[in-house]
Amino acid sequence: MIDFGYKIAETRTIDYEQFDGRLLEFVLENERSFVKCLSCGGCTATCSAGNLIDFNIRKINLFLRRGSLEELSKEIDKCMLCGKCVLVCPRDINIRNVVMLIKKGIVKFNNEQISS
Amino acid sequence: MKIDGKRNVWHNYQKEIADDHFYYVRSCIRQNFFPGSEYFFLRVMKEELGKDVFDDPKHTTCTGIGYHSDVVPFETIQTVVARHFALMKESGYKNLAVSCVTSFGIYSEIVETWKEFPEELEKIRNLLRKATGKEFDVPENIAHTSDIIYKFKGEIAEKQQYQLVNKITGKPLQIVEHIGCHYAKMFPTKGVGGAEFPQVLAGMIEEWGGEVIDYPERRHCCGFGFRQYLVQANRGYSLANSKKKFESMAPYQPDAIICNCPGCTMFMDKWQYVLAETEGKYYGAGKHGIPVLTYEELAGLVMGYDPWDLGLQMHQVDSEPLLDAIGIDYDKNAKYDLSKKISPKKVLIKSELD
Amino acid sequence: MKSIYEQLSEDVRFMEGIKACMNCGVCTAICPAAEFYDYDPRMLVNMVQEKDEESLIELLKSDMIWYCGQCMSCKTRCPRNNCPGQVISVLRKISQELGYFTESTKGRQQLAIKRNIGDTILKYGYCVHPKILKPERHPEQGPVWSWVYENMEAAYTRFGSNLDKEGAGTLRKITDDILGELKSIFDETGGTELFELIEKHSLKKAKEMGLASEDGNLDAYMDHIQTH
Amino acid sequence: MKKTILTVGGGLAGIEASKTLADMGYSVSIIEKENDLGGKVNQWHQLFPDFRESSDVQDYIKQSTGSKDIMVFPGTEIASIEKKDNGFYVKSNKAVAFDIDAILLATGFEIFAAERKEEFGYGIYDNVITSVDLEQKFRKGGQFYNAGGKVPKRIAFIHCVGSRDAKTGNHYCSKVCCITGIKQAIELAKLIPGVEIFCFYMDLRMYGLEYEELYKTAQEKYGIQFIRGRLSEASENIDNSILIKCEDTLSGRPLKMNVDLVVLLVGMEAGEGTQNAGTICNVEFGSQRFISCRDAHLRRNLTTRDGIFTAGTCTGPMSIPETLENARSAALEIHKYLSEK
Repeated sequence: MIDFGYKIAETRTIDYEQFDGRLLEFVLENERSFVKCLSCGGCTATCSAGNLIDFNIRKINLFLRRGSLEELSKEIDKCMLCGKCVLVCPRDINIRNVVMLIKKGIVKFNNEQISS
Repeated sequence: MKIDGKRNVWHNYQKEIADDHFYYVRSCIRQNFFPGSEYFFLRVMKEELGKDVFDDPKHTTCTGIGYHSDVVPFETIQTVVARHFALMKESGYKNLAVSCVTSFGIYSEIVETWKEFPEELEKIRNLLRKATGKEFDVPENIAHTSDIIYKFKGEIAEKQQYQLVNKITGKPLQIVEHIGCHYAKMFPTKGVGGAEFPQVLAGMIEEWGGEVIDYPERRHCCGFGFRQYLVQANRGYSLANSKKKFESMAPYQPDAIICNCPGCTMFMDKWQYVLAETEGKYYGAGKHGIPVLTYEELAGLVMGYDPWDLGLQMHQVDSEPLLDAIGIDYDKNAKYDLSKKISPKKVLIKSELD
Repeated sequence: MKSIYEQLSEDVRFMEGIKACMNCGVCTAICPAAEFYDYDPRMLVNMVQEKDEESLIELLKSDMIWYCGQCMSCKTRCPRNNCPGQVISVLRKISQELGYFTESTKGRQQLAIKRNIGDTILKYGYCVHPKILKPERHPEQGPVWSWVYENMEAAYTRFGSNLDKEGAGTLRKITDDILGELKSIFDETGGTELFELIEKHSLKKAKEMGLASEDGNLDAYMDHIQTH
Repeated sequence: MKKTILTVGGGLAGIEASKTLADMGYSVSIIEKENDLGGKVNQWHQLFPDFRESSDVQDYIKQSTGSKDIMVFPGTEIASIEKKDNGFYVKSNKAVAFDIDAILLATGFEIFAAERKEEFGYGIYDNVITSVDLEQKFRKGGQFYNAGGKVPKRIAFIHCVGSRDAKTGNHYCSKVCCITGIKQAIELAKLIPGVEIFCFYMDLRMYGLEYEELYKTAQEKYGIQFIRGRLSEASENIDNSILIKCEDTLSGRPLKMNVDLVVLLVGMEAGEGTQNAGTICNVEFGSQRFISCRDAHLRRNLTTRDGIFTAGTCTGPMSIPETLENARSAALEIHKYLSEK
């Protein structure tokens, strides 16, 4: 094959048609309050971990809703589970529980994938 | 899709295009890769339409590719453009015919800048005077050469030998038109049909019997991206953008892609070749790509010019499937015969063949 | 000493290209570069309008300003009549003037463009000439281009060209007096100065990177920047 | 003898102000260029934020014009105006003319013509409709289909169409579209079980009481999703569904999505009626082509000309309750003016 000296660029666009909603569904089934997230960033501002390292807890909602599961798995482990975000959330979302559910969900779906 | 909606948009963007007496400026890419198109444009204007077009040997590049890849300063390109205007003035022309979409965008941008910032115009007058001693006037009319073909599409139709119709099925050919970003995206009113639903090529295609495909990525850039192609390491960007378009148009099974901009014509052609080589992808029927033509080549074909005189053999993707679909009578063996000369007149007159 | 923002503001294109951005993202939505590079024109414009000197310097030294393909699709759509593509042109200009462009991988590529396109303009009067398009450097041009390249004279004659000859026609020779006028324009308007700046800063960088020969030959550097 | 007022425009504002004036003992003539009174409200289905039937408001309006002190002239427009004694002499496009003491401009707004946002393909792509078209679909009732005869599985609402947009010349926020979008999204969610609905917004301007609450309900109860990004372009797929592109600005990445229906939340514009009437009356306009208030805080119903007043959306976007309040306040201003004369 001819070596053209470069590779075709990969797209960065979120293609909603590729979205796998299973993890989102699992989280919402068990913590319905998360549906109310406004993306206001109050959680990020107060986040203990986010004040020390490159971590934006607001974005976990986006990762979940856009199907960016790889990024989500990486990000979610940075949470210290201190729960300060729950105190400031203007929509009374139990963010701490959301984090727990995401962790649980990732394990669950990874296991399902392995067994199937 | 409601075609009337498009016609309403088109109605709102009918620019003024001069009727005669053009000063012609060539394109770096078109003359390199599609010299037959520039040759044909002058020929049809003079011989078929009886127009006065001045092909001045003194003009040069506008430096647009250098400007958009940031090695030519804005003052420099403005002054080079001003020099072209000075040459027009010297030779008594007021209407500019531009063979390149990048140049056309440059001319539009510069003239608009001068309107908005008159001090910039004065600065350039001084710079040109200092550099060359020349004086210039801003042209009265600036048209891309496709605008001019668009304007005379009816006259061309009167001389038409072939319809853009599938010879076997009798159905209109399905054609993708690609406008080139710098034609109207910067200044929608400078383009026939505007930026969102440009009519310049669609008008020709419809007039000559074909049908235009409106596919989802129609407005997307071919991916030239200037420095994104000029530097080898960046070409994956250029390729990926063209591929995005091919994937989007493929379900409509286009018979051809007609381009406005010389750069796009080259990339839509060459990237199909690269995708075939690297991914085994063919976007046309069988092991063919989708033929990519300039609008001059399309006009030449419908008027009955010999495809090999027009230079269709300079495209990497074979144009034969299109020629066969139209039912053009051409010599298959003459494609790469460089001993042939351009015929002094059209060789194939349908009425003579019948 | 003028701040970066002041330097940017002196260019009319900058004044036209950025008024106030409301971060709506229509530019990024259809930007070909935003799709294929880690790049977001909205964020770039927002960063510029914050006017922070330190982050502007960092921006001018980064790859971020070199991803735009100058298609100007952003201009058509912006609801505030901004044009990120034009803002980019001015950022690139200042990055080159201050020598910051050699700090980034993509910025360093400017030498290749200067030598391939810039020098061709002054040599042939056009940005491109068949003689500089060597098939081995351009495999994407395919077998057809090799055929044209190898039969250059005959091929261009076949299509009515006037290759390298005096008079009118495609690819005609641009005579020395006209090339002289072009050079004179480049001298008067800062074009020549920019060429020299690009060469000067690139040489410096090439030495730093150990990619320049004793006599200042930059072939190794050129090879490097064209493939990185 | 009773003092007389000419109300130009028989929409909500004109009628409410006229009714209030008639109740206070004035004699009012209403001229309306259309044949029916009521204006735009006749086109709506249910009203935000409580899903009240718009017919309630229409009925209220109909009752208002029953007074013997209100004369209605349908199909009539203002043609010229001159100062006469202490009042005005106004000619119309018909054989009728008016000798009056004060003029009330209540010429309302026009709906932004969505064709002008060419990149959204309204009027070209069958499955791109406006919020006004959607109200009409709701009024028709029955099973909900898109243009291809399909029950939509995914629908996108596009905020700020013709508002906050220098390209259309409309720099202002039309303010009622955000809540209209949420109201309509909920109506669709009720009509089509399981439908996925996305709202593409830049800011959600839930300025009224119960508006923010409805936004929350939309998320909580109906699963409506909100993506912060302005629509950049819509194009048609081969199956007539629509491909939309925006930036998911909170993620900082471009996003594309196929939808079965796109609803453009079209804004309010100062229409031709306002332009014509205002120009004939020689009052000043603001930069956005609405009629200028003499004092934007303290004298909202006074134009720059004595004896000429405004009510309703000819001075800027308003909701229905705001329009009604503004109209009643106009009546009081006119009363004050005529009493002091």
